[in-house]
Amino acid sequence: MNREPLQVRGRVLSVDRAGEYHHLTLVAPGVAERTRPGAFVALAVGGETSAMLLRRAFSIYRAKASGVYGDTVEVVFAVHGSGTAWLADRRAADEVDVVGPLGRPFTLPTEPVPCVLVGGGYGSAPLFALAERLRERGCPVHMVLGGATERRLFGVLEARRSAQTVAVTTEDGSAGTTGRVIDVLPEVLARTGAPVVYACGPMGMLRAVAGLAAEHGVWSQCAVEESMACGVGVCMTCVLPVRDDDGLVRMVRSCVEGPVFRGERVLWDAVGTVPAGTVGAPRVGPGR
Amino acid sequence: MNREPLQVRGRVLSVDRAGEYHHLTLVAPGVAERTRPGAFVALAVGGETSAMLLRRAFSIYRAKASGVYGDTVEVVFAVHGSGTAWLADRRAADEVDVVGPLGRPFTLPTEPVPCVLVGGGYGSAPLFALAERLRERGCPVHMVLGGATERRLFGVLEARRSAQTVAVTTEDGSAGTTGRVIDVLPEVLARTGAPVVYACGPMGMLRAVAGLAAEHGVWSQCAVEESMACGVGVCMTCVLPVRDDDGLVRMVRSCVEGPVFRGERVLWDAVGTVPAGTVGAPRVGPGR
Amino acid sequence: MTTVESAGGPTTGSDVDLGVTLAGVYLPTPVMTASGCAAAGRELSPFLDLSAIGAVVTKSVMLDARSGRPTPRMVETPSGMLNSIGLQGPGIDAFLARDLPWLVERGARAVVSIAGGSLGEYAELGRRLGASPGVAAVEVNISCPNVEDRGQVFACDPVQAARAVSAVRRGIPRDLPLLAKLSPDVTDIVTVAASVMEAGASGLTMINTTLGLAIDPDTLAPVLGGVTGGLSGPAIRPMAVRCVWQVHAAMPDVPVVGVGGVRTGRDALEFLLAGAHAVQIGTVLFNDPSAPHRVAEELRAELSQRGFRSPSEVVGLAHRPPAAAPS
Amino acid sequence: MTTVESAGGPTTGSDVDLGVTLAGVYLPTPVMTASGCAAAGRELSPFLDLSAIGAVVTKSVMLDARSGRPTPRMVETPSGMLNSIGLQGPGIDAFLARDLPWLVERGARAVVSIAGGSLGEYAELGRRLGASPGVAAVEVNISCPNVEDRGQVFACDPVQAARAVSAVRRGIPRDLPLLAKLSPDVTDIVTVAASVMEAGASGLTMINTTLGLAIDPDTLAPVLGGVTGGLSGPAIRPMAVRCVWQVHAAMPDVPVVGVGGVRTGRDALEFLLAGAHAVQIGTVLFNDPSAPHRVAEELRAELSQRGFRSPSEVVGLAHRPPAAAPS
Ligand SMILES: Cc1cc2nc3c(=O)[nH]c(=O)nc-3n(C[C@H](O)[C@H](O)[C@H](O)COP(=O)(O)OP(=O)(O)OC[C@H]3O[C@@H](n4cnc5c(N)ncnc54)[C@H](O)[C@@H]3O)c2cc1C
Ligand SMILES: Cc1cc2nc3c(=O)[nH]c(=O)nc-3n(C[C@H](O)[C@H](O)[C@H](O)COP(=O)(O)OP(=O)(O)OC[C@H]3O[C@@H](n4cnc5c(N)ncnc54)[C@H](O)[C@@H]3O)c2cc1C
Ligand SMILES: Cc1cc2nc3c(=O)[nH]c(=O)nc-3n(C[C@H](O)[C@H](O)[C@H](O)COP(=O)(O)O)c2cc1C
Ligand SMILES: Cc1cc2nc3c(=O)[nH]c(=O)nc-3n(C[C@H](O)[C@H](O)[C@H](O)COP(=O)(O)O)c2cc1C
Ligand code: FES
Ligand code: FES
Repeated sequence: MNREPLQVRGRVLSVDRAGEYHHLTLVAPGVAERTRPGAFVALAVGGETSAMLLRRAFSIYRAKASGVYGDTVEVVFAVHGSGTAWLADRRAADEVDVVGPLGRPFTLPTEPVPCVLVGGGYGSAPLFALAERLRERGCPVHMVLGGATERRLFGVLEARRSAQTVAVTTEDGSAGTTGRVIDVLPEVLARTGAPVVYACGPMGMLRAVAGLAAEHGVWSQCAVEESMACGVGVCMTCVLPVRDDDGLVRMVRSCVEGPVFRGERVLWDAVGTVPAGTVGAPRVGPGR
Repeated sequence: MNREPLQVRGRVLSVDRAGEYHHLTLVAPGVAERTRPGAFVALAVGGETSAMLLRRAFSIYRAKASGVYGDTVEVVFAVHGSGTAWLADRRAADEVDVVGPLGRPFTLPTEPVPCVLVGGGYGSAPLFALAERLRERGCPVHMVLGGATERRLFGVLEARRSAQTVAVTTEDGSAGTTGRVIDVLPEVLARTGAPVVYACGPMGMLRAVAGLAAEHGVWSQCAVEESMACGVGVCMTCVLPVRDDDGLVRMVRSCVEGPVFRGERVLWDAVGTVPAGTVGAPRVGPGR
Repeated sequence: MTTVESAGGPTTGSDVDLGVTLAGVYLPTPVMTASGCAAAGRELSPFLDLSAIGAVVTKSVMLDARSGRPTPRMVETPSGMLNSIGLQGPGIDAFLARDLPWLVERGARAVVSIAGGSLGEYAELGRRLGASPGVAAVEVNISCPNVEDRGQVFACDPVQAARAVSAVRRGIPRDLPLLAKLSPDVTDIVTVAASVMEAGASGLTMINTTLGLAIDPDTLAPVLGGVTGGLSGPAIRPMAVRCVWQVHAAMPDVPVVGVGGVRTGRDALEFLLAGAHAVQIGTVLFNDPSAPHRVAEELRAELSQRGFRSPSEVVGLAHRPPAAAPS
Repeated sequence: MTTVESAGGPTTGSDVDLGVTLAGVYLPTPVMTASGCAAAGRELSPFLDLSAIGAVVTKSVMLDARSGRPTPRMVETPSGMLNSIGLQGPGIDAFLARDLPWLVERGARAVVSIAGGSLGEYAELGRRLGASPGVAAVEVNISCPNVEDRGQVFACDPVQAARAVSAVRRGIPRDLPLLAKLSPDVTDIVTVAASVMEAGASGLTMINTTLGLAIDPDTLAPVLGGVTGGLSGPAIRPMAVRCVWQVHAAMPDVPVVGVGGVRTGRDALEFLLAGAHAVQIGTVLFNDPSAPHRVAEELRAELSQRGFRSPSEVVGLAHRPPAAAPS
């Protein structure tokens, strides 16, 4: 199947509230059938006379090829700045230019092993499609969803339908266990005996999950969120230090070589730096 | 009465089509009561993340203080570029920042003399409020409306209600006399014996009307349309050469000293230049 | 990203005193108008209390009356505009007789901007201004071609820039602050900055517009009557912040006024963090004539949220070594 | 405003042949990608037929592999962005072995951009590139600090700029076109342009990014890992058009490639009218990865509407004295 990204003129089917988030459904011909769990779309924002040039990246929540309204792609987002505010303001039939699906998706286990899926905030959005694929392969799915407050959880009900067990955490205790996903994860790993954990959420959470997974001798697959100018691999803005198969650390583009990385490969503590020893690390002052 | 301009957050009440034009009604508290015929508003376009910084100027078509929906201001506009396209796309309840009323309005005759009002394209919009004021003063009103085609005429029906006689011209003959307003104006002047003609429309039309008026020994009042960055008098972009009371030619701001000028005062042929002899005309290369 | 709350928890807006002292002049807020974007203040009075904003910087006035350039004098560009006004104005005497007193009577701080075509003109402008009461500060616009030096722009040459500044300095009282307004169109702005400070400037205003050009695809000719024009607006803000940053890094004690694309309180804060003591608003006035008031209030909120009590507390703060910031 | 239809009534789009010859290289359209905004082409292939666009200008490659700068490497600014990538790349040998052949096989015209930190590096890059088949042209990015000259940027000094260009020129075949890419951050771009042409450049690419800085009002520190960055996008278009205009006015026979904020066919036309023979698209690729195709087709329509049959017909047309235009 052709997995190459497309650029299409999407049309808004709906924008709904979901707690503190917005749930946007776009008709985007051709994108859905190419989508695998963990991929993202890059949406142009603000229209043709906007001062905002850069696309905004969003994990794909659901992608339906030839549904009732044609091919649709859904994303869940928080209003962060002007671009997301503009998206939240869209109405049915408005146009949104879509590039996608982008990025390397989650790698699926070859055996029907139990899997733990950890989502922080809107980071749970891409986990539902993943859960579906895992179940198709006979993998029992356990979910851990966390957020600062109840309104910053996404998909708890859906999780209860699609996972065997669901653990919920909020920092203020407004739902589930008071605390963070990392506080309940050891128990979930122990209980399920899962050999792999999938995670999507803020960088701090990923780092903690990857660390914990490594401690428990469990594989982790983390979908990172780095600031991206192009989303398609041409600008080199979205890099982070990753240890390659050859053991060397390279500054790797999270848009095309990620966003999903094996947790133990990412140098989490060195994100935002170029660690000494990285391939090509600077010796002379760099140019533009 | 306080005639100073206001800056207010307007709200769209409606945007309707009117031939090739758009008719926008804004709720803009306080603006209407300060408005006299010939004044204009400057509307911010594109929203807060727009790449378009400059306001767009539009003649006020109607202004109603404390109408059913509160104070409203109406403008009629053609989609020209991105700013007007954005305005045309507004929907009820959208916000539009309004500065107005701006500019010097039409001067009214002190005697109940017959008046000829000439409008080119959307330039007829400000003439209806003028007609009303003139009728209140007992001045018989005659209108001449022209446009390239029938769809580029504005307000013909309304003119028939508000003026004693109406002459219509279109360049393609789709309505009224085939030709331009200037082709029928001599006849109208002769027929009505009007000692004053008011005009609003493209610069070429104004120049022709002012010239014809001068030939006929008739006063003219012309509302000009110069490219404006601020609309309020602070930027000096909107100037044109005008002969002052002291006989000297000055580069005069059309936003605060116009947009309405006495036709014989404007050096129509020199618009776009600084005619020799203008006060302060350059001797040295100018700076920024 | 880490939020640094340098001065202990958030304050309330009312705890923030926006007053600043710039090169010896007290300003109630650090937000002024930029030269050429507020005329001599009068036209903004329906939208703003001129006595409450930082200062009104007047349109650069020359010795004699000037008609300015032919129209079109402006063209909108993405997030900015080009202008080629050509310094239209009444000349210094008419300005001093008519415009300045009006501003002074209203209780506004009048920063008078002057521009000359030769060193002699700068000197004469300085003398006339120096003899005139009510001037809060002088801003010397040196982005003008020097008719005696092949039309080379004063601001583009450190030596000529310094000469223009000292020509004005000689004419005005010692304690009258003189701001030299720099052009970004130079290879090394720090050298020009050092040179004009040496020549007697009390502080620097940065930046004037950067040279640009637009062509009308319909007439197939340059849009502007003056062919080239000055680019301004949020489009150039990163360039202006960079200039302020470079000069503050080299000369941290020099009072700097930041100008270029300020639209919001956050933008103003950005300039302060880079090293500016105050900011000016130019092009954005055309979008929002009440911007100097709005931006000051937004700045107050930004400062308050971060636990600061005065704009001075944040001046140059972004130059702290990264280690100083808790992570 | 008057519409000039210089070549008699409108043509139909199909009458327009977009092909141009730039410094001896035939390009099917005058619209290329800009260096650093298309990597080595491959990632754009889902969105574009690389063989049908003017050329692919590759990311500037240095002698050795480079990790680039720490993140954040970009910040969005009004109608533009700042970047400080720091020339991350695989080094020239890996590039020639892996990236160049891929492009050549696809039938794309590969304009290889190179950057050095010293004259020796430029010379060595020239030699390795000169020995490599498949290069359509070389673009020399001289907006790099010279480690042997206090980190002074080559492009900011006419002498150093010329030396970098002639270092490369010596290594490459005589008939291989060499485009020197200039920085706008100089007092006088015409002098730099003349100097690099003298040193053996076949043409000029203008402009590279202009230096900018952004401060994060939350961390109170510069956003970019590299502190300053390069400003690009439609925000700087008027500056880029001005540079092209000035250089074309001084040296009308020099082939110029215009770059800086091209978003539409009208923008491309504006650069051609100012004197460019071709244009590049940088930042706008991030907004629209298929822009080189779209812009070329829009340019075709713009030309056709105005009765032109080839982009070459409009190059520099805006320099005609105003009298030449019918009114
Ligand atoms: C692979 C990927 C997947 C993502 N998935 C989601 C999702 O499913 N739901 C969701 O709400 N958000 C998601 N994000 C974050 C989302 O892209 C940002 O919140 C959004 O770009 C902010 O845009 P803005 O205009 O509102 O904010 P502004 O701060 O105004 O944006 C300014 C610039 O910074 C960039 N930027 C700001 N914040 C982020 C961020 N957190 N990550 C990346 N770039 C940023 C923007 O893209 C833009 O270029 C994802 C990001 C990435 C990289
Ligand atoms: C006093 C006055 C009254 C006006 N009244 C009306 C009216 O009642 N109805 C109407 O349709 N139009 C009117 N115009 C013209 C209207 O302002 C322009 O059509 C509009 O600004 C175009 O904006 P745009 O973004 O669509 O076009 P763009 O071409 O994208 O605008 C780019 C820039 O050029 C300026 N500009 C472009 N065309 C004109 C123009 N013709 N006049 C002045 N500035 C221009 C814009 O304001 C903007 O700054 C009036 C203009 C003035 C000065
Ligand atoms: C229309 C216009 C006229 C200007 N006139 C002057 C002037 O007379 N003197 C001066 O020093 N600067 C002048 N400037 C430059 C501004 O003061 C300011 O330095 C520049 O526009 C950058 O700020 P901004 O982006 O906020 O506009 C002018 C700018 C504009 C847009
Ligand atoms: C992310 C990014 C990376 C760039 N890298 C390079 C580079 O490696 N070499 C170079 O010569 N120019 C580089 N540039 C500059 C562009 O080629 C171009 O000159 C500049 O961005 C102006 O064009 P634009 O406005 O179309 O982007 C880069 C620009 C951007 C935005
Ligand atoms: S976002 Fe451009 S390379 Fe990843
Ligand atoms: S539009 Fe600014 S002075 Fe008239």
